[in-house]
Amino acid sequence: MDNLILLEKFANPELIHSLSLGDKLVASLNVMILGMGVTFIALVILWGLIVLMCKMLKSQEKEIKIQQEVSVEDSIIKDPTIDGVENEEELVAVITGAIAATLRTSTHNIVVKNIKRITDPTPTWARAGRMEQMNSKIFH
Amino acid sequence: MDNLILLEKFANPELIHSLSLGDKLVASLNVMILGMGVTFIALVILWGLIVLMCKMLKSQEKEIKIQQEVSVEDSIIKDPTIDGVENEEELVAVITGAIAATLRTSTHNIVVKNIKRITDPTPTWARAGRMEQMNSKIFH
Amino acid sequence: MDNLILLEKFANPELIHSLSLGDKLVASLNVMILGMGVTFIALVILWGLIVLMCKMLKSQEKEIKIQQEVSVEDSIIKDPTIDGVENEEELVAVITGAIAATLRTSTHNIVVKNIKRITDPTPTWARAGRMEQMNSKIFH
Amino acid sequence: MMIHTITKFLYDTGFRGLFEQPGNIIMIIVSFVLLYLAIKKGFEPLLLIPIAFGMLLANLPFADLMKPHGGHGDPGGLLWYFFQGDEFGIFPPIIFMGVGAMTDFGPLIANPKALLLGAAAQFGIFTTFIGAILLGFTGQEAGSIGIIGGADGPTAIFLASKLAPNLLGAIAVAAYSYMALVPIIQPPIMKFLTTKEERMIKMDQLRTVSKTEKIIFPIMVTLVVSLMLPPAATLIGMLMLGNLFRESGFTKRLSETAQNSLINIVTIFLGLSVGATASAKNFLTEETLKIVFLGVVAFAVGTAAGVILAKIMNKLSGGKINPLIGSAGVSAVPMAARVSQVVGQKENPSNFLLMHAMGPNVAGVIGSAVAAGMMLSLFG
Amino acid sequence: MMIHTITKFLYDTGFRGLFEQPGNIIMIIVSFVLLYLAIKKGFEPLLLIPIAFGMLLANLPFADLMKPHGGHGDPGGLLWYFFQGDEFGIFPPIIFMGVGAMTDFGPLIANPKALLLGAAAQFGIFTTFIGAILLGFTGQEAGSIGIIGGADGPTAIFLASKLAPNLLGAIAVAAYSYMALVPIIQPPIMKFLTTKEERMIKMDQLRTVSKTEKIIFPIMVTLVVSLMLPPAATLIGMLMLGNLFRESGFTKRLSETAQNSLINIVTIFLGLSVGATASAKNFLTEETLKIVFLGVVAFAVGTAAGVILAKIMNKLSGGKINPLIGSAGVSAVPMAARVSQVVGQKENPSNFLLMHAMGPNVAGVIGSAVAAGMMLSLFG
Amino acid sequence: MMIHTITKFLYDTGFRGLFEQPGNIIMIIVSFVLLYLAIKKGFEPLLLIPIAFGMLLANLPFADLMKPHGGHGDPGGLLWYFFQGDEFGIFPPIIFMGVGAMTDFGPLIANPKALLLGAAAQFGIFTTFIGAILLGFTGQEAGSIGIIGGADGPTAIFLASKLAPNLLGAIAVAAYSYMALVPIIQPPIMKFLTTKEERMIKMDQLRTVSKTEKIIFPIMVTLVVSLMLPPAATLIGMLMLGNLFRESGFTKRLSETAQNSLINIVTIFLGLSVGATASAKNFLTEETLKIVFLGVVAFAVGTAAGVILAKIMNKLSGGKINPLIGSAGVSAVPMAARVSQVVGQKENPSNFLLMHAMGPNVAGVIGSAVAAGMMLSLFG
Ligand code: NA
Ligand code: NA
Ligand code: NA
Repeated sequence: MDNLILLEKFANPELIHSLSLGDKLVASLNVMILGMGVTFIALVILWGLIVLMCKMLKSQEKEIKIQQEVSVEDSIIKDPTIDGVENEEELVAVITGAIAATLRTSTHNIVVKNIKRITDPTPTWARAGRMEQMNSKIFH
Repeated sequence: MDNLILLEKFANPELIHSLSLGDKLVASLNVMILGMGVTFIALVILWGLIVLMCKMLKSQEKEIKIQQEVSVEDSIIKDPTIDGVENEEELVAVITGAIAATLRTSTHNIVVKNIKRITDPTPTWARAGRMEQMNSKIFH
Repeated sequence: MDNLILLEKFANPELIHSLSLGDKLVASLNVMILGMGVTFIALVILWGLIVLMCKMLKSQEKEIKIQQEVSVEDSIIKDPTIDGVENEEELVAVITGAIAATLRTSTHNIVVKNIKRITDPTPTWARAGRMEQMNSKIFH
Repeated sequence: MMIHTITKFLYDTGFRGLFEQPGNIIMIIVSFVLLYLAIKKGFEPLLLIPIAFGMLLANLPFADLMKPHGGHGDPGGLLWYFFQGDEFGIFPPIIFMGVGAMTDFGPLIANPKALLLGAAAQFGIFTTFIGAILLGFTGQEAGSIGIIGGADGPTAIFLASKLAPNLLGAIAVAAYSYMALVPIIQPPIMKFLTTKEERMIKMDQLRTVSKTEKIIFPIMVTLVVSLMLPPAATLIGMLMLGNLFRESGFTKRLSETAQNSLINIVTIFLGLSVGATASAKNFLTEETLKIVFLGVVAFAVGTAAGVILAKIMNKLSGGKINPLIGSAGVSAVPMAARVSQVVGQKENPSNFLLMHAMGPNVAGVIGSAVAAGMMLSLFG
Repeated sequence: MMIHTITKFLYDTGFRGLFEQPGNIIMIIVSFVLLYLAIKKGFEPLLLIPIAFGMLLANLPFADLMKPHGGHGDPGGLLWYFFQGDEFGIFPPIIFMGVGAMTDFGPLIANPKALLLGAAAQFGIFTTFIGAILLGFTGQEAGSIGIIGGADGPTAIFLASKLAPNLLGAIAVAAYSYMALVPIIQPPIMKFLTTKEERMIKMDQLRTVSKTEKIIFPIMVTLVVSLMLPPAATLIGMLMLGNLFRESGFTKRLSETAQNSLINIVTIFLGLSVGATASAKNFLTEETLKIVFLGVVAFAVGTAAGVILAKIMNKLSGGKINPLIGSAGVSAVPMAARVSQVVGQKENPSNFLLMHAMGPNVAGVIGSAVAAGMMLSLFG
Repeated sequence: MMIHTITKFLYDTGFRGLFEQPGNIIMIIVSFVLLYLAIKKGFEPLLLIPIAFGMLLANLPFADLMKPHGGHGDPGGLLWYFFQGDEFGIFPPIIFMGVGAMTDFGPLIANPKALLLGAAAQFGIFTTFIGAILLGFTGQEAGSIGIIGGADGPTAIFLASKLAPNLLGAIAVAAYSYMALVPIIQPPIMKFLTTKEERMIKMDQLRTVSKTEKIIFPIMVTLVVSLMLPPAATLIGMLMLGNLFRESGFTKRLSETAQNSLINIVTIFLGLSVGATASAKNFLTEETLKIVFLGVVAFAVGTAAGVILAKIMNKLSGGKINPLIGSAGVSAVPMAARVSQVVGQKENPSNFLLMHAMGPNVAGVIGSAVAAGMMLSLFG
């Protein structure tokens, strides 16, 4: 029997019981070879692409790094929320350190996850509003 | 063509292509005038109502304030969960201050959001149960 | 009228209005007796089962306790996440104590709910990865 | 010409709708009153704010937020989609799961006699049922109205959506309003039925309950109640599943989701859509007035029945049970239990009844789910 | 023989699909460009990442993620199910509820004149509408395209799903892209239309707004806007419900869920499914180019109209209003307000316009919901 | 007369149902055993508690929790509504999105050779497939049973709902039970196939992976796998979308919702409804016993295949790869990787294989999604 016709019968729950045990075994082996083949090919292609990606990024790395830093700085100026994220992590680091010191344990073991800036629940402009009031005290 | 009939044709995706460019322009301008008109009228009405609300509240303000305070006190007695909210905020304020002092930064920048009373996850009575045990130590 | 037929008519929103007030009252009383009866029987059975459960557990208690401790220890060895939960609670207890001391309030009133181990957001292996780096410094 | 367009526009505004259907004006005012009660008086605001807002939105003329889905290309109103979760009986059991995850059945396991009080307080449900029949309601409607006395919002909504959808709005509003009024309705009844000596009784400290008992309990209740009364399986099963998430020790993340984001999401959708069923046609009727009247009867009778059984149990136990804990059997967790505490403490400031009242209180939740199952079994 | 099977397998891969429908390749590249803009340039990533990923998934040949539900036993594609939330108009109002829970209307209540600026900025919507008509779009399509100028993603998606589902993908992409470009589009227009003296105007401190005002405001807005324009009730109602959750003081848990887990869940489903409507057939058309062009016009005209009205108001008020706050009326909360702040501070480093610009900014949200209601009323 | 009513009531209780369908009693006992395993033994409790509880609820006689929706006025059972999310293939991809948001593919990107091991371990799937065919299952059923060896609950449920809904309950129970048994099933096989020297091999520190690589990776995998195997697009796409939310740096709130409230909600609904498919008729069959047997074969063969390929790779690389990491390719993240760590550390206490095993471990997730796509392509 032709392989395709066999697989077609095999894939039909009504017809599969008409196949002999030998036919079923042949079809099953087909499925296994095809299945393992496709799985290996797919993952090998991914392997190749990861290696390629790694090499391409490495060659451009220094250049990109500089660009990134510049663009991050730009966006910090444009969008305070980005630096918010950065600063929040710094803040957490500081607080983690403080509590860890109290407890005399390593900072690797605790994270003060939820000490947040006021900006987080309220929109950014709320913080800015408060900054305004604070700054106006300084300037006037 | 009568405006209403024109707008009706204009609003029908099957018929709109039968209109001349002039008719389309007239209809569009109609839409714009109507649209901007309604938008302005709606928001002007809101403006008026806000002003009205502000004035009415101001005239009643002192009276209401006193009433509010009384009713809040009542409900505190009746319902401990309400004061729970109040106290939680106070507690957060205290803790914020403490951590801020450690870090020598302004309390405006950090919020200890998640230091919670035990009451929060468990129903209120759980807290009361614990209070019972504590108090019974005092009374007996 | 037979009770079952009466209740059947009573339960039919089309036919109920054909019943006399007396019939309705009889049917209602039936519903009440049946309803309160079933409610009491159900809750009395639960009462009995709770008492039974309590007695059975008490008789096996010591035996089970020993078994439990052993099996917990086993699973600690097999699955670090379980001890993670235990330790996290310990850690929280320690931190609660520390903050409470600062604030001079009872530890019954505050819970530092969200001081978490690094393990919590990232899968366990991430922590292990970090441990690996730390330990490798020790061993090499 | 432009004038025609403007006239047509004015014709399409909701103001004309208000003139043509003045009932909507009254419904909007009712929604404002409910918002006032919820926000200023603290009446069960978590439910009454969404219910009142749904009522407001559904009664805005021509806004069509309850328009049924008309098939592909003809979508329904937003609140109609939310309402499907009520109509299909999906939302109330999910809320029950969250309630289960928030509930500690420990005080009930420590003192299982409290189950009797949780049963007795359901007497209000069936008394009210008779009252509703006598006032001309059908069996289906009377059953749904009676459940108001069960003092469990989700149970009342679950039953009303199945048996009397036309009364859903009025029943939900009555159920949550009276739950908010528990501290006002109950104390006079409790004082009237008890002596000063009874109110001063101090009860023994409850035993501690082991983790194993707390884990077996929800499974046992699900099995027993569902076998006795299959229609109660959905509500009881989900309540106990939530509790199992809470007690198992391994499913903290499911328990937290059940009692936070999931119950909140469902509360918003349920509240809005239940409120939206209160159209002028459904709500501004004599029936609503009757429901309001019957609801307070239900609460009062339930309270009294609980206190009276507690008095009897006190006699039989030789003075060890404070009858004030009987009123907590109506459920309304944890308010009714707090009322027992407050009334008891007034007589004797060193008396702490709260934990003892929590037993009947959570038993009342099981009791009213059983009663609801009974109504479904008879009238479903 | 095995070779036949392999040939058949290769025949079924998506690679053949890409050869047969090269439009899909272009769409996949478009999705990559959007991902790049979202991740590298920070263009509204919360929405554009799901939109772009939905676009990617829906354009993978033979993956059939937008296959309609074919009844029992023939399930549809995942993104098709998510899309029902857009088609039925369920998701955008839920997002609006979350936005309402995040928004403080205080600055608007303190300075209600700002409502005029929020109205003026909607001029961009109607100008663009005329432009779209002249470019050959139908009224339904032109209305949906115009709303891009309202600078509210959910409003644009809500309207496009109802009036012009075929343009949904392009409109959503344009709306969110231009919102991300607000800091680039607006400043030159603002500088061109104002003098240095105007930009240096310092505004008076805003009065504090009481809790009562903040509670009454959302109820009032819902009532007034919905009565004037019933089709706006769904969006405005849900926006204001979210705000009431925020301000009531009793519904913190509902407010937090509305602005966290619920809005996040809906954002994922909405973004994915809106992106998935951008098939090659719908997206790679002349219409999309026209929409991209009209979108920038809409933003520019809206900005200009806001600034010009603010200039007039400044004149009338005797120099007390900085015209830079007018541009914030397009909404794009809170970016447009921040742009006012930044441009103002460049002239005068001690000038803090942000809170003043928040008034027109949140008024712009109401304004564009009203304009959307108008479009629905005329073309729905 | 009252006696008739009581008789009728007793006739309606579930007890009669248990007598008439004693299979339900066995199913209830099975659910208790699963609850015991989940709670006392810690067998994947997050999934097995909902599954077992769903099984309990669905087998309560006359409770009808799986009754299909009968149209307006005839609502279905609660669990039937939840089941629609499985039947339409909505829930498993959402869980995959959450898994993606929790997964760090860094160790795989640092050592992409691990992909081979993730592929090899899928050998168990196809061996089991042949076994199932020989035991008389259809191709659809055999494919679904095989996927148990993929050690990914959501993948197994996704495939079984599409190809063999009648076996869904048994497959889900087997998949999660064996995942819980990984620490017991794998070590003897690993020790049998490796020498002491091999087990003691220390591997080089992995390089650090840049943020850019982590962002490109999910997009690349989605594109490549979906083009090769379109039916895998839904699972792989959602897995990688979740991962992109995690890595993009801008979508922290979407990532957190995907891995917390959203995945928890879906886990509850999915678990309950999958368990509810295990009716006595579906579950108490010879097929279930065969599935239980085939499942353990699948795990064992997959483990062995991974270890053997790792041994070969070790030979080819000149002794740099510890073969113990091969077993992690079956996925069961992160348990299988931890098993590699534990077995390795027993030979050499200073050996830390965990990070090295995470590569094959997450590769195994991709591998079994590919295998599932293959089954859908052949039998869908
Ligand atoms: Na009750
Ligand atoms: Na706007
Ligand atoms: Na796998």
